[in-house]
Amino acid sequence: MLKTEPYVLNMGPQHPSTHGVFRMELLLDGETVVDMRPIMGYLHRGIEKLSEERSYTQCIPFTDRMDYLSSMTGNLSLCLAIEKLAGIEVSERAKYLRVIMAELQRIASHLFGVGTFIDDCGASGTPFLYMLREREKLIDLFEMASGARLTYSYIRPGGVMRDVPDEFWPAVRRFVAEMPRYIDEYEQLLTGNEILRARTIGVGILPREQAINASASGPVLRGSGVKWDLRKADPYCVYDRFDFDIPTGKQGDAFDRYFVRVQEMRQSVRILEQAIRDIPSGDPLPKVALFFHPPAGDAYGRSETPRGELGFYLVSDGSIAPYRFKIRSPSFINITALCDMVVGWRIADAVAITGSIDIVMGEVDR
Amino acid sequence: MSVGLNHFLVLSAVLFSIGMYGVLAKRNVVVILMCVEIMLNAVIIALVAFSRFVTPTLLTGQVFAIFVITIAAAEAAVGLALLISIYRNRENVDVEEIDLLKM
Amino acid sequence: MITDGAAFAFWVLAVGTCLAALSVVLLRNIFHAALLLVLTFTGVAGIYIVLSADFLAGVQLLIYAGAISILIIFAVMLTRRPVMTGGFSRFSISAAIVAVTLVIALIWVTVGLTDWSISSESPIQPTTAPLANALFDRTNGWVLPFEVASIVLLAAMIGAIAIVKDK
Amino acid sequence: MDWRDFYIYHLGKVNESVRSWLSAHAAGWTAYVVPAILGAILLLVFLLPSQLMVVWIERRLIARFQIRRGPNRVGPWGLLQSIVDAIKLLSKEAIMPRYADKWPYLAAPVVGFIPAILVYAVIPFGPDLAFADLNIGLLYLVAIGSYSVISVFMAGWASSNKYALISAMRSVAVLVSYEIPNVLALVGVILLAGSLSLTDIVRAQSSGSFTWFITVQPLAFLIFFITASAEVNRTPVDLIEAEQEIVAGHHTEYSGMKFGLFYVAEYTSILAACAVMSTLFFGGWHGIPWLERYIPPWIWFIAKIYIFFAVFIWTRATLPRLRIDQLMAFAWKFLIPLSLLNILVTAVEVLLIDNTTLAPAVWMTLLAVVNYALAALLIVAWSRAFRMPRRRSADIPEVRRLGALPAETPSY
Repeated sequence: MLKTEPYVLNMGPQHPSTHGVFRMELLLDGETVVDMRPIMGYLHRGIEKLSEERSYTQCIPFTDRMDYLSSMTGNLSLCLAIEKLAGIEVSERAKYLRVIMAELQRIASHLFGVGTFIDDCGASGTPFLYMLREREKLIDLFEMASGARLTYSYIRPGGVMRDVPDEFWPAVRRFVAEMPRYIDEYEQLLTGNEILRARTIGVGILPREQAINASASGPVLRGSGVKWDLRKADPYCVYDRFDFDIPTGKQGDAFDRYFVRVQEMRQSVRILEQAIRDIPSGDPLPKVALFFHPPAGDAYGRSETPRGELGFYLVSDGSIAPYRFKIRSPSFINITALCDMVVGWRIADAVAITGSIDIVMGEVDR
Repeated sequence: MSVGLNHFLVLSAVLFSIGMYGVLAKRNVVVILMCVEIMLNAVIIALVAFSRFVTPTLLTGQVFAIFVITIAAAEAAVGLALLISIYRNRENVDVEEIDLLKM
Repeated sequence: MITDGAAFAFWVLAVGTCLAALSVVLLRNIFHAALLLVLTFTGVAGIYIVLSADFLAGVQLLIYAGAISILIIFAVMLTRRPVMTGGFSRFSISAAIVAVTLVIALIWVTVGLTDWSISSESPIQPTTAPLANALFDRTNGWVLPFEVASIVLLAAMIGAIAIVKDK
Repeated sequence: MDWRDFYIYHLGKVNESVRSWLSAHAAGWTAYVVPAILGAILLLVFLLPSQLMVVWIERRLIARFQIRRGPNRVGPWGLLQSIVDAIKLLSKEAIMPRYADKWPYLAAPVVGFIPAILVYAVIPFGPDLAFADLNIGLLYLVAIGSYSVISVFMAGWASSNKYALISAMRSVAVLVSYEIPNVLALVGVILLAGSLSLTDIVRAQSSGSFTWFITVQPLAFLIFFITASAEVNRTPVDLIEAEQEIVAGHHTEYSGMKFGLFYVAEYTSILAACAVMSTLFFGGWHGIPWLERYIPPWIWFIAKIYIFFAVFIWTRATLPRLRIDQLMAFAWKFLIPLSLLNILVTAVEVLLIDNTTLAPAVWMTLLAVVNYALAALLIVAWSRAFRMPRRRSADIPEVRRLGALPAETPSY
């Protein structure tokens, strides 16, 4: 090629396609990415340290503000860790409600993730807004349950905040019945689209070994062909009672990651159908006091969020607040693999690949 | 005041000389190529002017002009390809620096 | 001869074109020079229209302003800023003398010495079809040169690719 | 002056009438100047409201595609939204980057705007309703269109912004590549009509043996549609101002009315592209035969422009964007060979037309069937052979060799 001199392009923190305040420092040769450095921290709020000053229950709103696109699963992860640490029992109905909320949240988050990804591939917002249409229904459901539309704090140590109201059930049944048709609609619009396939198939390959070595999780890992899902590998709540598959990709390109997300939505609908059918009656409210003193020790609780394994490592010294509050956030770990995926591709691909990882900066920076 | 053949010939001569001066005096190969194009344009003006004033019904001058434009396009393509090739090897497009044959 | 409106157009275009061409030569910033080159080409196209060569004016705009100047701008882009200056060589003074001598000589020979036999016939106005006939006439057309020109273009294209291509 | 010349059906006769009246009753030069000014005013009467309407239509239509409402606050159905936006743009601060190359930076919007308007000079809105019926109309159109590259390049280079520079590089590469199939697609129409004048081309589409050229030039139309959308920056080929990649491309650094000029120029050239498409392939000012008596030709023509504009909006709302190398490969490996084949086929057909004894209707039907079948066959066959580039642009080790970012980040 021509003898050219690579130049540095700062993409972000203000850029139309970096999700939130993410900054990519790109070394470009013409339009080809030679080197790339992700620069994070523009949204750092010190959640880990803040949590060490608060009681366990008071930490839950922080998880809402980490992955603000899937607050429910954030709450769930932390509650699982706290329950493990303090040995709190959860009622059956609460477990089912948690599963229902987590799967609804997974659909909502994947809708948003896929939508923004298609946007990053250059579509002018139409698929994105189609997906927001369904996400809106989900947010209505969450509002019925928790009263909030984005930051739910619904799942509490030992149960859930309150039982869902009666009007929740017909609404969620209707949603579950309709959703497969909508997913078909998205696939009609996107999966067979030749331009989208040209833009994504083979682009940003994260090989299987590299994905494992980068400790990636969630659709990024499964897109690379690794059949690893905490709901199967380390079942929490009542996931072992449901019949569902783990979709995986073939080669780990951007298209596989997109496709895995779409298939996961279908599987979530399957889980929801079973959970709504099987949910027992009972009292889902927590049986523990608002402030409690777990025994000294440590615990690691984790769950499969839409972005991967969100884990909380809690160390207790027996006091009311955690001594150490460590977050393993999937967006942050997945994004460390970004450089290897992006090098050698064009600027446009760098944007699409970043979109296919589906990061939420609130979780990356915490 | 009416405009005749002489006006166009003077214009052609002036443009040609400007281009010529550029070719002789500039150091950057890109600028020299630009000046060559100006010279070619001057020549075409003369051709078309002759065609217009001496043989208005034959169009031979315009046919020639088309050929000149064709050659100019070819010249620009090859010239710039050469320039890029030189730039790739020498990182320089200064005629006083790339007089390799003298060495 | 040529109507007054066209004479006015000629003077405007001629002065503008010469100034633009002069700036191409004199400016040190070759990006500006390339832009003024486009202006020069456009002015020359206007001159063709004054000379009632409308097809040629279109071709001039398309080939020179649309293609060649773009190629030159491309070259400006590919040769980066450090070498982008359009300085003068050490021959600049002698070149100026040569150029001035040339313009005087050319004008003297063409305008002063030669007596052109100016035809009083009016020019062919829509030139497109007559030009095609002149080019492709079976008896005294220019079919062979035309084909040769196309081969030259092809050769230039292949040559340019071959020169620039990665080895 | 005959009052019937001012009948709204034939707007073009107004000009002719004024011209003949002036040349008879006033000084000689007025016959040139006054009709020209009148024509310019007519053109602006179409263009300026169209600008505002088109922006509104696009926003409303895109909103429909995206299950939104679109602008609906200012005026009835939000009709005045564009005017309010224009006022906002006018009142914005004009910012210039400190290291901008001053005069190219300031000149670029104007350089982009002038050719966009100039294109309309040759477009026939009705039988006598072209500002200038040049006999090299199509050549003029293509030649003027190529000036938009220069504007984009000036803006991109002069604003000393890396995104703008990338956009400038892209514009040169894309527009130069797409100009070729664009012009080649036109050649088929020129061969059939036997003229470069747009008025003649429209007339040829109603003369005995031809109907609208879309019936015999489907391939050329498709190619022209794609290349035209590349030249006027519409998704999926709007790489010059790809928002997700290079922010706003060449006009990233422009604000206020300087940006507004780019915006207006863009919509003007989109409308021009629509006008050219309806002129060349869809019969220009001709309408549905039994309605032509009641609806003036210029309304037909403007209606066609708006329909094509809606098609542009449709593609924009539906499709993702191609990558730059895919776009180039598409032009060079797909569009150019197909347009060359189209010229070949059309030339043979034109030769056959002169020597056929069949009735025109039969002959045209035959040609239409053959051309549609051939177009479908060619597109299918070629797309089988043609694969979008999906590989990395280079191997990682080779790319890595070019260097790495410095260890420390420069500054926050």
